[in-house]
Amino acid sequence: MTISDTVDDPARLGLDWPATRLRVDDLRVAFTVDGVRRDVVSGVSFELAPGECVAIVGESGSGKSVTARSLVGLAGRNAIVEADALELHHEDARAFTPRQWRRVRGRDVGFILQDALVSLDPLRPVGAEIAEALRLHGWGDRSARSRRVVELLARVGVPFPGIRARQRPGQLSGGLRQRALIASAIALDPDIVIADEPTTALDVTVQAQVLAELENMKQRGASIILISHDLSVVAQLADQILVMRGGVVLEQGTAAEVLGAPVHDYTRALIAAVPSEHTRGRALSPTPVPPAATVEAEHPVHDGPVLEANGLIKRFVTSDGTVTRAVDGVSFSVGLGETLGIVGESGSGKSTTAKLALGLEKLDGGTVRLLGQDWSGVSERRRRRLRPRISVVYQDPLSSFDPRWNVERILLDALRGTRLSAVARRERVLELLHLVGLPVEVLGRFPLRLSGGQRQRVAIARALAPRPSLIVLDEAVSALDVTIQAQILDLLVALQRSSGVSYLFISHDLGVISHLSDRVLVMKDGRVVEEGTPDEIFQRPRHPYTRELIASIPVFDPAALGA
Amino acid sequence: QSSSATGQRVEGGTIVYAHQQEPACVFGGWIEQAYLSYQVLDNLVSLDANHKVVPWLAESWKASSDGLSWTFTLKKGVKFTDGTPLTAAAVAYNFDYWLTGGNSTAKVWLAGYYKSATAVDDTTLQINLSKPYPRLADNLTQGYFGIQSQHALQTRTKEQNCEAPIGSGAFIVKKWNRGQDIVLVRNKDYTSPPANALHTGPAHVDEIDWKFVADPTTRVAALQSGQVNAIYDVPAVQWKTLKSGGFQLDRYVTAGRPQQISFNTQIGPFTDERVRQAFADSLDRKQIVDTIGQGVIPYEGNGSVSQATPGYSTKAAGWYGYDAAKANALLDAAGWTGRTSAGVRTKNGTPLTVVFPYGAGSIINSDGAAILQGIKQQASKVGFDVTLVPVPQSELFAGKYSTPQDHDLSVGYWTAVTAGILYVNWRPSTADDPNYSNSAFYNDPTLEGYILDGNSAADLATQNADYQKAQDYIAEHALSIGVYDRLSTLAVSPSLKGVWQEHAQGGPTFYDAYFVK
Amino acid sequence: MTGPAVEPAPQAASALRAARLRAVALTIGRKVVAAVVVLWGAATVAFFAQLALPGDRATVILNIRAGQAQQRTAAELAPINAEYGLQHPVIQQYWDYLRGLVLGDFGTSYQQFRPVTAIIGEQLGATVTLSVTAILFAWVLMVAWVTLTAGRGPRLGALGSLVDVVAAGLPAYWLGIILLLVFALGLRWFPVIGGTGVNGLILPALTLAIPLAGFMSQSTRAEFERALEAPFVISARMRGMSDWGVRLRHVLRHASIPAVTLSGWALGATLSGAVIVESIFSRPGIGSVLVAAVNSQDLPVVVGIVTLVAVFYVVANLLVDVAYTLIDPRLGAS
Amino acid sequence: MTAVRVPALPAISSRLGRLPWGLYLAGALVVLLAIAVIAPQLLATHDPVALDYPAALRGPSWAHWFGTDESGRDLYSRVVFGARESLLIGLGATAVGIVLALVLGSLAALAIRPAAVVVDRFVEVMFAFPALLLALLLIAITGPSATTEIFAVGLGTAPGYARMIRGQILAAKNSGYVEAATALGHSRARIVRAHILPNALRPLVAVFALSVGQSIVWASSLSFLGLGVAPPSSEWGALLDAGRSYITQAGWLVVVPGLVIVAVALAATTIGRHLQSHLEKGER
Ligand SMILES: Nc1ncnc2c1ncn2[C@@H]1O[C@H](COP(=O)(O)OP(=O)(O)OP(=O)(O)O)[C@@H](O)[C@H]1O
Ligand SMILES: Nc1ncnc2c1ncn2[C@@H]1O[C@H](COP(=O)(O)OP(=O)(O)OP(=O)(O)O)[C@@H](O)[C@H]1O
Ligand SMILES: [Mg+2]
Ligand SMILES: [Mg+2]
Repeated sequence: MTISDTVDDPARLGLDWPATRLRVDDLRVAFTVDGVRRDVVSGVSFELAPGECVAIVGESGSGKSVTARSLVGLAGRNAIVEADALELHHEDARAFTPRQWRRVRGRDVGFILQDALVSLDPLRPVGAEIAEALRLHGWGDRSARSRRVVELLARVGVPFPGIRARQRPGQLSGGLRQRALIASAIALDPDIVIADEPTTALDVTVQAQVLAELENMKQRGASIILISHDLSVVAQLADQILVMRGGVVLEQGTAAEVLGAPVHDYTRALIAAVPSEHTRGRALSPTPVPPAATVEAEHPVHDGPVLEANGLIKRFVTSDGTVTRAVDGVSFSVGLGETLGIVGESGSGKSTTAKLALGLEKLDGGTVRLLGQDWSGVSERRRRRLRPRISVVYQDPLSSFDPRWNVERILLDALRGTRLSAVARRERVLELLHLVGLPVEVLGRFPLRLSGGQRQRVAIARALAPRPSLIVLDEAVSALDVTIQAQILDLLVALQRSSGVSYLFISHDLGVISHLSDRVLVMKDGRVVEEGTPDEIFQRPRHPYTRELIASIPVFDPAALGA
Repeated sequence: QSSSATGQRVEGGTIVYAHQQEPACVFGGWIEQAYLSYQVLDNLVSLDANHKVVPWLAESWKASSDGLSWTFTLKKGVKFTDGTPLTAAAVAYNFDYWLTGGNSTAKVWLAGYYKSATAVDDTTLQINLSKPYPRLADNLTQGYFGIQSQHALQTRTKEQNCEAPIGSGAFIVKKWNRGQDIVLVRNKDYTSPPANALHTGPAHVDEIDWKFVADPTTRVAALQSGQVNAIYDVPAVQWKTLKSGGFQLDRYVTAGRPQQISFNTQIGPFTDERVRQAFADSLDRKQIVDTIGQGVIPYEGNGSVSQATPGYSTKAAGWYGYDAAKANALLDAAGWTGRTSAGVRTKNGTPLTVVFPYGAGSIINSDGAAILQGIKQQASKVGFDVTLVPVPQSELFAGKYSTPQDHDLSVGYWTAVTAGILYVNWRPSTADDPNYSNSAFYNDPTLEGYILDGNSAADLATQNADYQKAQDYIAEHALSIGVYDRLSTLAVSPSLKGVWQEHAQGGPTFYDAYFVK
Repeated sequence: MTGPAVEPAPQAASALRAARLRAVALTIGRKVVAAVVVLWGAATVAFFAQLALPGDRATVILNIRAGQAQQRTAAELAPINAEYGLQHPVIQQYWDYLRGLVLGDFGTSYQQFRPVTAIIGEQLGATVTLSVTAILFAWVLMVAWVTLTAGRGPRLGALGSLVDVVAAGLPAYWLGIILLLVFALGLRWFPVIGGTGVNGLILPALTLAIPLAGFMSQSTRAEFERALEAPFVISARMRGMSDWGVRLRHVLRHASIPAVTLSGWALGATLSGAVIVESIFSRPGIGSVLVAAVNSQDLPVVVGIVTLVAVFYVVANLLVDVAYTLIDPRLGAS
Repeated sequence: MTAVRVPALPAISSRLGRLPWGLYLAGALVVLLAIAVIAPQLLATHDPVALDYPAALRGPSWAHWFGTDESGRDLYSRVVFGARESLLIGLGATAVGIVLALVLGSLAALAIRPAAVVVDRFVEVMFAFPALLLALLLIAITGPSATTEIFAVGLGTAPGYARMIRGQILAAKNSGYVEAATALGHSRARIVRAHILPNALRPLVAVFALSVGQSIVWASSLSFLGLGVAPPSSEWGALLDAGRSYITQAGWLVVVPGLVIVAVALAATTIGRHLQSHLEKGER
């Protein structure tokens, strides 16, 4: 088999190629950890044709990455990979020597790793990383390689590629980094490209660009294996979809079949769980939310908005003396029982705004009033009295728990401010657990031993403990699998209904925001560029940035696909 | 190099010599300095193997009949290495220089007797004394009395005179690499060797590389590997090995005060003579010294002068042997009848604990420390609780453990050529004229009388008799007891001949040394 | 293909560079000021430490010169007091001392009658050579050992880290004696008395280097193993890079960062380790001068050396900080 | 100021933790040491100070497991009896070092600004003196003794630990759980007490174990330089120093105490490492 090095080889268009580039039959992967064998993947079979995209979707830990890495012989040192067939260009890859694998990697198969932001060596210029792929396979001489690097960067849509090639990942934005990584994966025009979660952790606008680039490669005849937990991403590109869970393929078929007429319950749940403006007011998860007990928030007599922020300004001085205006004149108010969503790209000042609202960061300008009382202008000692009225839930609950404390202690600690007796506190803890749908057994467990969804539930329980009027949720569901996210979102909705608590809900995910919010704030570069109801924002965006944002949302309307 | 050398002399060459301690200056009051300055400076007189004073820079000398003035006649034509001539006036200047702070040890020997030095003519020097001092010439053989160029002393900086004093000696200081070595080069114009030297004219070798190697094992290994030609202070354990390896081994028992234990006779349990005697009786000093010293370090029973000292009293040396029963009886009689659970004797509830500081690493080397541990152990058998306190040199110099209040026992040596050391160590301490070297704090006119008689006795026999009386007195009253003699030892590789230990202090003499093929 | 989106324009590159330079200059400037403060503190500590020393200093000086431990009369002490200005109040002595330091005058040795700067200057070369050689050896040993054993499966890895721990725990003086015993006394590969020659440098340098290498490998190994699992390393493998390529080209650089930081500390450690090693191998150097000076209370020398080592240490750490920013540009700005 | 750069707590490679036999060996040694400290006579075969001149400088044998020294004393028994002093110095020095470091480190991290800066600078100044030099300085002042040695080694190691503790506290101070506690309205004092200190100081258990081994090595270095405990004490460093003169004739006098020191340091490190990785992995 010969592979040409030139970009525009007509053979690349696929016509001269055999119908399958990759054939996998009953792939099984197991790991031995401390001498114990654990099966992680079994029964994965598919074929990959030129210009075709096979997508693997599934929740975290379902074995997507392991499957993908097994295809290039890098499942891990402790992995046992077996398959009835594993054919790369009709060669039996099961018998490959390490040397043969090295020849295949990068040349025949390009791999775009998960964790895009850390997949480039932070100490080297990105150009060197891309050139390395060429050098390893003996492509051209030094100067030819550097020309090629620039060419590749340009091809993946990196502006000013000559300059970018000399910069280190740390000097590039997430989108540029992701594209540089793609450039290094396709440097030798491999005809198979495996992209493992290529858009996770990217802003929606950047995600749109990356997907477009993948689409572009597909057009040129590359075969793509796309891995994602995000159905809306998959829906854009995939010809075939494998739905995985617990290491097995639950459902497999063309994109239209799987998305439009899902057979398996899990697939249906997965599809239903994707939040969007269309799902407002509807439960995302099939799991019933526990009956919300009548837990009223303790509202002091106050008619106005729960939280009012006026002209908030926050500046940071960096080590080289430059000043970042992280928040620059932001005003908003959150009414009783209302959900205010804040959306915006990374670095737009959302978290800083949340901290200002919480009184955890000193203001450089503006005022915050909580329940009509001065909140930002008073001493921390004075604030402490009001603190039970406002709570917070973070994206990463784990780091917000003291690692030495078990769930019971964490929750009891949150009740310290209240004047409850020990017995009452204990009852309240049980009640909180019930509220967030956790079994009593978790009380004795440490956060490290809880699943992501459970942790987030504990964090919500803690936030609810002092019966707050307002909960600030900063990316509270961003790290969760879509099905778990659905459960949490449902829980939040139910809690609000039963207790009337207000939410200040921060997310970069427009779908989540539009699903949950009563009103939406769009932030960019520390400013509010647009404010309105979800309908106004999503149907009739006025600001160009908002429009770009909306346009970037992957279209995922299961209804449109049939069913 | 093989030891079966033909013995044929080779002219020139560099002797690499490994010494133990590095002094701060070449000339000074410390024996380590004396060893060095002995190579560079000439004295007026030298001591020969039979302990007889022989000419060096002085051709002859004579004391007046009243003993109060000494006349030295100097060699003619001797030049210092800076080119200035050796004159009586220059020597006289040296005497005054020593007494006014130039050399504290020289001062200790002369102070009280010395009055003035005058040049009668260029080669005739007259020393005037306030009291007769018959052993003056003997004492002048020590390295502290090396004669330096007056011109150099007067015109050069302190630093220069410290680092490279100008004398008329066989070698000249070329370079001092601090922490490493001193390089001495041959004085090509040397004309003034002592009468007991083996040849005349300049030294045979070109240079001496006088290295400082503190660790004894390293010194021995360096000698064995041929990296050095001679080493100082051979550890007792290595003695036999080197001997069988064909190396020349020299041992010089330093005259003067041996390593002796002095009792604090002013405060504490040892004010009672019986307790002192009991301590002496409780020890089998000979066994300890012979074992640790591997037969190389000599046991010394005499508590005031070493066996190499003229006028040594064997009677005093044998005064105490090992007799535990007697020791117990003496302690019982002295009222130390109680016992603690650990077996320490008590009197009126006070345990018989005695504090014994020693200059670790300086005055007492590791062999010495092992010996002191043996003493502690043996004394404990009769109920003494000896607390050994190793004291670093810095604390000693700062005057720690120098008063009767802070210790019960002390140990130390003092090299000398005569039993006149008794005067240094036992002269009573008075308010006007304190004697900090009286480590027993024993101020007794009887003892002082014996010593003063000896110091001024005209003939040797009388003097020795007087000094022996003093030694016996010290032994009888158990003011101090001997332990072992301080040694100066040398090991020389077979390819180097003619190295000898000078007889005043036992330092190596390289003037006659030569290499053989 | 989507057009170039909202990326920063390239002119930002030069502006960024300038900003970065400014940031680095600012950081270094701040560090220099901090270093000066630290040095002043160190000098002060050293000065007041000598005040706490036991005994009358003039007595000590006289006794050192005489080689005898005695008490001295006031008349004997007076000239010494005058010579060293000991009759002045402490604050004036302190002031004189500080002024001297700034002017490069560390005083005069009690014993040698020579300026302390001369004494130190003479010995410094040997010690610095030893320290630097030791650190170089340590690096070579560490890099070789870690690259060979890290991330090579449980058995080799366990052996690797066991050796690290053992090496790090070896007392330098003991190691030195054993090395001397085996290689100089036994096999006679090296001279017994080191001196300043190249041949005499190897054993002393190894004595300091082996524990240091063990110590550095511990953190390097952890970092190495972490880096081996890092996504960017996996992506290099995905490009077809071999294991050695990955180790040498990517991982080593990341793994060496903690060791670089340790090198500044290591300079201090080897300088003080020299105290021991120089005594074992009979090498000249400030270590042996220091021990001798501590033993004889030659305070100007003690204080001079201690202060000097502090200076070295502070300067070395300053350099390490700079090197650090060079190896890991991420730390420069931001 | 840049982040803490203290070598005192190099992150561990978890491998050692997976070596239970190593841990068992270390544990066994610790038990033996404990016996040697509490009741040395149970382990010793001879009186450690009894002189037996005829038996001087004998090599290891059935009668004298580790051989005898120049006075015929049984080296094995001397090593056993020396454990108490050696370990007390190691533990004492560690305790002194860590307590000092705790005070300095917490002040530097938690005190109000001017005070914290002063303490911080002070720690930097201390840190500029390599540990051994700091120890030498102290010994020069007070003269050698076991107590001095404890304080000298403690003082020498304190600045490093102080920096580490400061870093730990700062890290805890900036952690999510402290922010969460603040958001819950807990008082500063309570946050320091309930969150910052316990979390920041948790690794100290491991550091303590690691440091004991190091301190024993340090202390023995001082004894070796003749600036620590001196014979007849059978503190291990002193034993080693005393045996040095006999190295060519009686190598065991140097090799054995050295091996003992290394073994103890290794055991302490192994246990420290294990504790550390255990703590890093989290509870249960
Ligand atoms: N080297 C390894 N050793 C042991 N177990 C492993 C190893 N690598 C992965 N696993 C396990 O295999 C399972 C599947 O992991 P995989 O990374 O494929 O999940 P994933 O579907 O990609 O999840 P995510 O969406 O979180 O990336 C997980 O339970 C994981 O813990
Ligand atoms: N403590 C700080 N010091 C300096 N700059 C800061 C600090 N915190 C935030 N910033 C800067 O302020 C800006 C806004 O940050 P913020 O964390 O509020 O953004 P965000 O919208 O939450 O982003 P993301 O979606 O990535 O979480 C960023 O440029 C950030 O670098
Ligand atoms: Mg994955
Ligand atoms: Mg944020």
